Amino acid sequence: MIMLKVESVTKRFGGLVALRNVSMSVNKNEIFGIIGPNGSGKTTLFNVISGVLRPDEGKVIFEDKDITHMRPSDRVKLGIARTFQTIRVFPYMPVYWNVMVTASSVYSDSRIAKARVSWALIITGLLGEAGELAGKLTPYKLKMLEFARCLVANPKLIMLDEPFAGLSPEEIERLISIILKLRENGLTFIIIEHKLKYLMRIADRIMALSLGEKVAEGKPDEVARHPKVIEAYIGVT
Amino acid sequence: MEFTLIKFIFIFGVLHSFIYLSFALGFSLVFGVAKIPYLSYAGLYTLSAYLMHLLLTKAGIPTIISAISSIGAIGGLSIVIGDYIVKPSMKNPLSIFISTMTVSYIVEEVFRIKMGLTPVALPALRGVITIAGVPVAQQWIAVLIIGAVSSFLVLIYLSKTATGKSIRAVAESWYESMIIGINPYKVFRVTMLIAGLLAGVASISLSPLKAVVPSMGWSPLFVSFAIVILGGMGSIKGTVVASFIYGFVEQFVTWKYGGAFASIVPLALIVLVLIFRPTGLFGEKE
Amino acid sequence: MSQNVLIGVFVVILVIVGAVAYYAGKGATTTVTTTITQEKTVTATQTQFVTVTGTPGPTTSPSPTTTPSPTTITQTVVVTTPVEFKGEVKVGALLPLNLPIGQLMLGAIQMAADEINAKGGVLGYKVIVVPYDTQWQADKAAEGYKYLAQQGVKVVLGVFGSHEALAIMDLLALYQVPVIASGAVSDQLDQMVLKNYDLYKYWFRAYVSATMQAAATWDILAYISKTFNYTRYGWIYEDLPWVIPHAAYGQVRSQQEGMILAAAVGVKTDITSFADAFQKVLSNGSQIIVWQFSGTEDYVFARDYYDMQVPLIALGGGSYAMLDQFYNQTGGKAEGLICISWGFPAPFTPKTMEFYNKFKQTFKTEPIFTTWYAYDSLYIWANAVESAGTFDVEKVIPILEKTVYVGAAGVYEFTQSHSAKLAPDRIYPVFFQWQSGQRVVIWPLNVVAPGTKLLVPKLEGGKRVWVEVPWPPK
Amino acid sequence: MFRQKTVADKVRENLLGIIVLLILALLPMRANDFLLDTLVRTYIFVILAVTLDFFSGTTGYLNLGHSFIFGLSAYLTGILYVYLKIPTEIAILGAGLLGTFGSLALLLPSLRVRGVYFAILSLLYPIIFIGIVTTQPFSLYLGGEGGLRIKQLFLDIARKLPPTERLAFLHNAYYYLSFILMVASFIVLYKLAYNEFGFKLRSIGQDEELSEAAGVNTTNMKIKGFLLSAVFASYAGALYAGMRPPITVDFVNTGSILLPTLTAMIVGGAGTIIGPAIAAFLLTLLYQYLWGLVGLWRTVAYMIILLAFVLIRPQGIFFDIYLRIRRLVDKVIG
Repeated sequence: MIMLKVESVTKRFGGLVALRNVSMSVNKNEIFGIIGPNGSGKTTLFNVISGVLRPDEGKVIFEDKDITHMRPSDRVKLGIARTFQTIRVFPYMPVYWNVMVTASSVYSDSRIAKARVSWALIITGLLGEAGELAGKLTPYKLKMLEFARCLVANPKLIMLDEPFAGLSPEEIERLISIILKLRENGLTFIIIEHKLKYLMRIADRIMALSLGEKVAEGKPDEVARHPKVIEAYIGVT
Repeated sequence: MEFTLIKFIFIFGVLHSFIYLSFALGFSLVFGVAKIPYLSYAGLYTLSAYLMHLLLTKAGIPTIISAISSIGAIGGLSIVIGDYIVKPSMKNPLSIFISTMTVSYIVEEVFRIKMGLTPVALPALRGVITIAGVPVAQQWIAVLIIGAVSSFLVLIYLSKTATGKSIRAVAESWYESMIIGINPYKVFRVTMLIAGLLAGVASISLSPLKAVVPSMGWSPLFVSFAIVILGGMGSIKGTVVASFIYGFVEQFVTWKYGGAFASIVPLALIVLVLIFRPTGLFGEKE
Repeated sequence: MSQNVLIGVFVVILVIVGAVAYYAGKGATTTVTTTITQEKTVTATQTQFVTVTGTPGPTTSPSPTTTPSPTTITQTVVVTTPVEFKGEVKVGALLPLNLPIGQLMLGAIQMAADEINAKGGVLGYKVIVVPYDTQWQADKAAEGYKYLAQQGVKVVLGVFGSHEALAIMDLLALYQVPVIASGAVSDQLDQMVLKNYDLYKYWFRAYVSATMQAAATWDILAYISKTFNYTRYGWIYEDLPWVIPHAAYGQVRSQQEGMILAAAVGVKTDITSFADAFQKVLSNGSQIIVWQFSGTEDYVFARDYYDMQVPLIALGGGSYAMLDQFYNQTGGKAEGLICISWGFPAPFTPKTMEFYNKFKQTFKTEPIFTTWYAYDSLYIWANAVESAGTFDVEKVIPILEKTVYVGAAGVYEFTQSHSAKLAPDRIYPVFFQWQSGQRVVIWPLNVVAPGTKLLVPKLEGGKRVWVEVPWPPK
Repeated sequence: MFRQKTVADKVRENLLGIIVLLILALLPMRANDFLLDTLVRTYIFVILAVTLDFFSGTTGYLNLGHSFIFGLSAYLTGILYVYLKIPTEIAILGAGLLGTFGSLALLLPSLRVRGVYFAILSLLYPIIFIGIVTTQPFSLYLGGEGGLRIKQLFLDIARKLPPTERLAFLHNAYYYLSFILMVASFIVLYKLAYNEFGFKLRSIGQDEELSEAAGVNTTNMKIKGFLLSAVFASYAGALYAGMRPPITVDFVNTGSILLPTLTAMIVGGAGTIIGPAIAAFLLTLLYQYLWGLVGLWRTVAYMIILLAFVLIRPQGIFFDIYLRIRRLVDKVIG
């Protein structure tokens, strides 16, 4: 069944068109990859889906509910969690509270929230740093922190913006294993990634954007072979 | 009657606009460039007036020289304040409110204790000239000219010279300017100097219009705040436009509804403007 | 590191406080007497403060202000004139010492205290002035009154602001320390005394109420208007609450005098131009101008009065227009202005010039208006106590009510509402006109010097010329 | 991390605070009236500092209109008493509530205006308020020259008492009222500031967009946080108006109300609640007693000291000192 539907979304910044009439649909429990060169509108699409930006035209539908004009925070409560391309945390707050802020706004019962937080911290291996200021963490831990923040929101859909960027192969493997495990437990992922060889491995379907337009969608290998994609990606893969 | 009304509003609108421009501009530079509320401005404003008075009476230096020297002194002092009071407290933007404010209070109190018993008056041009049937004191004209010239010079400086351009670059974005190789602190000091000089000029040209009292610095400060916010931080153009809007609105209200409301209405106006344009008239959007 | 920082902080604080205190103490010797009393307080209180902190017994008052600051100064006086005192009696001075007027009034009170002590004090007790700084705030004034009462002062002087007075009114009956205010012109106070005598009988005002101030201004306004058949007057006033009584009184009196308020223009304290005010007044056909300010508007007013060549008599009052240096400060533009002055250097009473000269050579400035009354207020109380033969409030008050005291500012006699009586032979303001740098008294008529001329402006070809009219007119 | 705390733990943790509060609570037995008076004002400023810090220190929305809230409810008290003939005791209760809602006028811009713009915008509110209050015709109804005169709190009761007890009664009543309000506001806001609520506010202060994307309804939180800070501030205003009539513009005055508060917040360490509380307490007393030390030079000395504080520790010094002392105490009691 379809979980998220984006219907012919257009987003303009002044003169320049960041997204032109993009449509996509993500099925439940699949890993959906988005590729494309820089400035192709991937992140803009994320912002539209997560509600940071409002589209000029088109709709965003999540589980048959139109959420185009919903606050980001309400979307989180619906189960859409995301990370940012450049790592963003609350630097002057302890790791625990970075995660707890989200948990406590999703769960009204603080005991459940706390339990959920400790669960997320264990999965991401941050339990040790729970008390430290987030600003002091290493890049990998920071990514994990962002990831944990997604997890505590009891998400149905997790959107990762370049999760593998700046990580060593081992760290990437660790992250992938976590993602796959979570996917087994029924979560859905949308992943923006430049490191195609990893994305190809885990993604079920991939959409390619170029200059704000959808150029291809389908199975990873099909998309990889698609001429437009290669043209757009000259020298990238 | 209506015609005289318009005539008066126009003439005094222009006069006041230039007054406001002359002290809002310097403030706008600091506020826009370093993004710091430079509350010492009030202190500098008061200090330069008293300094000139002391030079005149105690040292008996001729008017022009004492005026210039006090302006220069204030400019230097402004740099010192920037280096030893503003910069150390930059770690926490909130602290700048306090550290710069203390300077103003210290100046005010010292003069209140030492020579606050009665106001002092600076020498003014006594003559009167008539513009379109409206008598205007020559001091007003002096203020107009000085304000216009100093503002003009500053604007030229900002738009033509390299340092001036860099100031505006910093005003746009502190970090990017650092990337393209401008040293923000050098720019910052230049800005402080200009701000100090402008404060001195404004004070010394304006004080003869009224009496010199220790607390004279605050209302220019507040007006500058209002104008800079109305025009939009870091936008020199905004400041110029805003000070004219402020001047004319204030004069209009004064003539139409009396001076009592003249100090309220422009501020209320600014509240409205900000609610509809959260970054002022010419301020850049986040 | 931060350890050192924190230690550093406290060292810095101590150094700074010490330095400031030391400097203040040193500066005192060179500066004028009030400051001496002030700064001597410093040295005195420091020790006091130390002892207090040293033995933190809450029973001993924690406030370093406790030290009766002026002891030092009075002692110095005592040294010169050996007088045997039975003991000490404290009087409070509740003043906004952050304002010039407050400092001047404190100086005047201190001056009176020194003189009294030099003559042997009150009932043989040495008078000690305990100042308290209200910072021009009502709440601090209330605290100050309680504090002074606690210090055992027998009377509280000063009380300049109406809001300060209203803040302490309800405390009077609780503490039963009388107040002889100089200032605090609000008519509410008089009402209260009349309405509820038992609660508020401790309140006296050695000055007049706002209505009486207005009345005095109206007397001369009416007289001049009658003389020159003016019927329309323009009112330029500082739009702050204190003028409200004047407006109210003006409405009533103008009907009695058959005059019409042609234009009323309110201005703010930080005004830069009176062009609009004069324009309105003139365009509404006013024949005479009344002006009332409390700030520094005087200077701007005088300037524009000349620049606009306003061809109307302008009478009224400000804070500084009555001072001797005003004429020169405005570069002679004050010519022709008629100003009210609630104390004036002219031999009205034997004490007037004596006080004026002494005050001026001490403070290098003239006594501003309520300064005169602050000086007298201590004498009024001292005399009442002397004739009562006791400090007991209940005995002193009846005597105060009957008192007729000849002071520096005039002759004091308290009305039903415990306010000084306004009359040419009691307390009455002087109106003078600036004539080529001289202050020529023109009102009240009984003190006008023979051969006085009144300058009346007249328009001749756009220029204003002054026509000399013999005064008082036949 | 989730171990339930025993009562003993709690006592040990808060030993310092408990001791201090006990001392303050027992003070009236020994202290003289003047000290009590000073402390009453001090407590009011502690409340103001804590409330300002709770909203501005955490969310970074610098509310320079705090004195507007304070003065608004003070004036409302006066209006209720003078024009609706409501006795002071009840007027205070009403005015606190009305003032809280009135303060929303100040908040609503904050939903769009950010950063320094909000600071200046909020600063305009008290200035405009003063302008209106002192200008005819409004000044006719809002107190005229002496300010709005209301009957002091509990004055009637005091007058019924025998003369010997009156003063003691009034002083203790005022002292404990302000003391209780201070303690209540401090405890409530302190607790909130260090649980989910407070950290949500902090998250807004550190990255508003992220905080929204992380599931915090920022608008909602800002309103809640502001109202919480406003309710205590306006009750402080109403209470102080009841204790120190008449009501004048001093209640709104930026110089006399906002300045000490803001200073306390910054020197105390913004967002820490307890730092500003300590700072407000000490600085108010310092200013009071500097008079005895340096007389007329008090303001100068005070400002120099502030400058020293800020230059040495821009992040606020009193919180660090507090932590230090607290660690010491913890060591002592093991």
